[in-house]
Amino acid sequence: MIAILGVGLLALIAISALAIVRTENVTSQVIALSFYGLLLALMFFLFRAPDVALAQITVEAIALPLMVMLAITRMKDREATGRAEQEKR
Amino acid sequence: MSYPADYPYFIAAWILLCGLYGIARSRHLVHMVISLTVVQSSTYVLLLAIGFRRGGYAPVFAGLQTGVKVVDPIVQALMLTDVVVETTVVALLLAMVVKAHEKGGTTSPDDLRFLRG
Amino acid sequence: MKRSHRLLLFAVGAAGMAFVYCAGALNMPPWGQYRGPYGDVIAQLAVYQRHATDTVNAVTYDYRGFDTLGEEFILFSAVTGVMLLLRPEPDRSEEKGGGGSGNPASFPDRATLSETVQVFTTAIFGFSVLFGIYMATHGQLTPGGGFQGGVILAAAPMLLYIAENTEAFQRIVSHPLVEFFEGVGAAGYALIGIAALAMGAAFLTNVIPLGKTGDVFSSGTIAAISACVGVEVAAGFTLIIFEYLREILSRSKADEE
Amino acid sequence: MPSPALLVALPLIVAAVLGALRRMIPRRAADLAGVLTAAGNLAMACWWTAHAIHRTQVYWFGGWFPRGRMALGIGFTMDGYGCALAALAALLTTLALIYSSKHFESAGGHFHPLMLVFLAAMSGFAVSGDLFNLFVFFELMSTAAFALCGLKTREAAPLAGAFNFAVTNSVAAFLMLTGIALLYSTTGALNLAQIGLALAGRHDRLVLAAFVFLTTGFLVKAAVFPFHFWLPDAHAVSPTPVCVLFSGIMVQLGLFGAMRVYATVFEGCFAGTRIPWLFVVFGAATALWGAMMCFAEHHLKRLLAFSTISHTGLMTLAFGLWSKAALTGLFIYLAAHGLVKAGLFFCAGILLHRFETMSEPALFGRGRALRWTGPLWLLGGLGLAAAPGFALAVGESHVTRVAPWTEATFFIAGAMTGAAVLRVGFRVFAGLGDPGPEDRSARLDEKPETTDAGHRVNPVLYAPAFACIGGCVALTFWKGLTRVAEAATTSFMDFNRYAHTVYAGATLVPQVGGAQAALTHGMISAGLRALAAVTVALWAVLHLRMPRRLRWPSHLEGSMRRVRELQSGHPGDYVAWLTLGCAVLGAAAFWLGL
Repeated sequence: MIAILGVGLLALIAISALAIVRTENVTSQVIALSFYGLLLALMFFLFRAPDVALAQITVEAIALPLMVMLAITRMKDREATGRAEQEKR
Repeated sequence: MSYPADYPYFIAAWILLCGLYGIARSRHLVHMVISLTVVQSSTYVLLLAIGFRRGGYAPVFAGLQTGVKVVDPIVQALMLTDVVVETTVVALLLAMVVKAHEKGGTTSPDDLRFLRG
Repeated sequence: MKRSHRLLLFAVGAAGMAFVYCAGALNMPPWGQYRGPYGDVIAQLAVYQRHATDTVNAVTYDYRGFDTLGEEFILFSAVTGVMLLLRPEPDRSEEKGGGGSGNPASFPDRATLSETVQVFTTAIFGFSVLFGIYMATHGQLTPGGGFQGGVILAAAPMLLYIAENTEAFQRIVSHPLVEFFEGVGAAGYALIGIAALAMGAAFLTNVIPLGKTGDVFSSGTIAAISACVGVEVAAGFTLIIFEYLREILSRSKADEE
Repeated sequence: MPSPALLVALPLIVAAVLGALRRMIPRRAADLAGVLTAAGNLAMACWWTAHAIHRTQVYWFGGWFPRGRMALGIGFTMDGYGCALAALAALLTTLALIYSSKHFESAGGHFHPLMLVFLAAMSGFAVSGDLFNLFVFFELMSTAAFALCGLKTREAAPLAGAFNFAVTNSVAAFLMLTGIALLYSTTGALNLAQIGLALAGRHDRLVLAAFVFLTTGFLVKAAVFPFHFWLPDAHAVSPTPVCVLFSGIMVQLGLFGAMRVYATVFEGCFAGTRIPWLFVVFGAATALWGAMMCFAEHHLKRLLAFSTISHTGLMTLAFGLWSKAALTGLFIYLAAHGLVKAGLFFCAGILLHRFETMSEPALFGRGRALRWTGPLWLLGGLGLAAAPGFALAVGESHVTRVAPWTEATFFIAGAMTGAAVLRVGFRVFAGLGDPGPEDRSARLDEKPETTDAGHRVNPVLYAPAFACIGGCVALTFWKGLTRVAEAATTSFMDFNRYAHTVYAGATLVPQVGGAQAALTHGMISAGLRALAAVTVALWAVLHLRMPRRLRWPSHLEGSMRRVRELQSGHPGDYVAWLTLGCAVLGAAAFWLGL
């Protein structure tokens, strides 16, 4: 059972790793990354590493996407302000 | 020993190369940072695969007899360190990206080459 | 270098790397048959020597606690680095001072969330704070520990932000004490190590009674270190989030005025 | 007896306290705390060096002594080589903090904590005896370095430089971790001595693969060709005190990591193969490449950065020879180079403070106003050329004594880098010849890093430069130098002694007589090299007064656009080069090893 699940999960992980790097749009990449983090956490549970799985869920499914999204928002925000200020002039 | 049975080792290599490929082809700095986390995640898979033992229990002895067969706790401790390292590096890199975008007005590594020659 | 050249270069390199790795991996012990000895010795010893049931945390916070000290300071220096990189620059604020900052287009008017959502998120906020504290203090017994608990604690204020309780969110995350606690958590870890040194033992030796296996206050320094790490991680991540959000927050505030 | 743990714990605690009380602590107090802590570290490291060259010791954290052969916890192995490097790191940090104490922008109080964390990481890295612990300190060093590199956030270039630095070095760290995992899979150990014993001379593809990944990781930090691209970018944009630490010790610590792992883990496996030759070849290529690029550069910090690459290449070459004399020479060379390079960077910092530019043509003739900086800079240039009277020449003569055929590489690298620095000296401080060609990277606009730039130069800025250059000269005339270096090398190279230290707690180091005899030959070649450096520099400066046929040095200086285009400033390129380098290293290792 664990062997079959493991094969499936690892195959899925391998595919999504490639999918992440091939995604050009950053926002969809973040979603893919979050999904990938969950897959990894699931694999950690399956392979008897609950501690790491918890750390992985908190980090790669919550903290990382949050940071990336905040960074993107901040950059977009600044671009928008920059444009607005230019228009004003 | 042989390819099909040891597939997790090779998955780790695949993920490593995927991440590096992502960095090499990247056109967006945030994309590059995310690719770097993919590179890092290959080490999780590799470490976990190394410490795994078929039929072993998780190394938590709350409700387990001492002396039962468990998987390796060491690699898991190493992975914990690894996870922290990953987040911190990403936080730092993203701060650089945000600031570089602020000052240079671009998120493309091709346009941010002030240091040529 | 042109992109195609770079990818070609990379392809050659990647092929070589894959070859080296695969050649090596074929000599590795077969998967699923970890053969020790480090992990097995530790798994046998940890419960007796350290009265900790979660051996992973016994390794993280005790046997290899010095690694974790380094790891905490990696976090510390990254947080310091983020604050340094994103520090507000005096001249910039002058530049835009009179120019009516903010752009309505970047901040679409959001419909106020229903009260149900607000009450609900507040409840979850309380729950996640409790859960984070629980996790940070029970690391020696069950999966979890200072790091995991700390991240959950740091994520809790975000719920307030999502629930549009920006005022409360800002009051929490921008408090100067957050920065203070970040340093204190990091220093606390090292000071626990120094305490042992002062008592004549090696750095980071356990000097607190071990207690009963399975109890919250068991396993000596593991619990104390885990708590320090929890404080540091919670404060550190809060600072990172705040630094990213600071500009957006200040601008939306200016918009309201 | 100071506990070895304090080498790491003391700066970390002070850093955390400074960080926690950032808003309350006045600038003066932060400066004082930083300098005192670094000086305290220096005292401890010197104490340990003095003892470790007689008797190496092990220190187990948490009191986890090994059970039989099984190392339970993490150990520091206090040996001469490592302790001396920790002392060098502490010395340079102390000087850098003194330099930055008065004028330097402190970035809202974040500068001091980061510098102290950086120092702690370097100290820990130098003496750690645990493979994973080495990785942790590698990362700690990197994280602090990334942040310090991006300190000047007013323009985009520093951020681009810091980003390139961070991406390449993070990839290096993960490759290193892959190597650690491969070793762990088969030995089940993380202590270096235990891994070495467990491998017991085993020589197969797994060991080779682990070697390749680990070495790649370390060599990226050591900026060996073709892993070096990040280094000039990081140096060009870093603030001066940070450059001092990068060039003076951090890069060399990367090489030291590779050496430590080779000496403990792989030496037994690869004894009798030609694998050390990899380091000779990579090192020689790096030395020559760095020297060539150094001469072509006109941005002062970038020029010095390329000379660091060149000199670290020479050290890598010496390491590859793997003999006691060569490693003794390497020890001396490393210390002397660290001092000279630090002194030169301090001088560059003074120029930046005074004139707010780092471009050679823009500085032309303006340095005449600075009475002391000029002579110091020229002395530093002679030092880089390993002229007689500088300890670099002593170190080098130890290496060439066992391998005379390396003389040519040392000669070219030393003469070219020395000539480049002297050329700048002649133009900037004496106004000789013409301003020299303009190039793109020299136009890189540097905003001043000091708070009152352009004003008079305070003694606080001079003192560290004097101390460094003077220290290097003093080192030459110190009688004990060779003896200390030989004792440190003896315990460093002997794995059995290392393992005995780890398991028995301490080992005495046999004291050997110094080998001073053959040094006269070295002094002759050193004199010739210094002469060559001065000649080439004058030639380049005065090339317009030469007959047309004899103007070739100016070609070296000006026209290498194609080659310099490789230094593209694109992190993707750098990672592609890194992969290729790893593959080449792997192919060569498999070819030589199997």
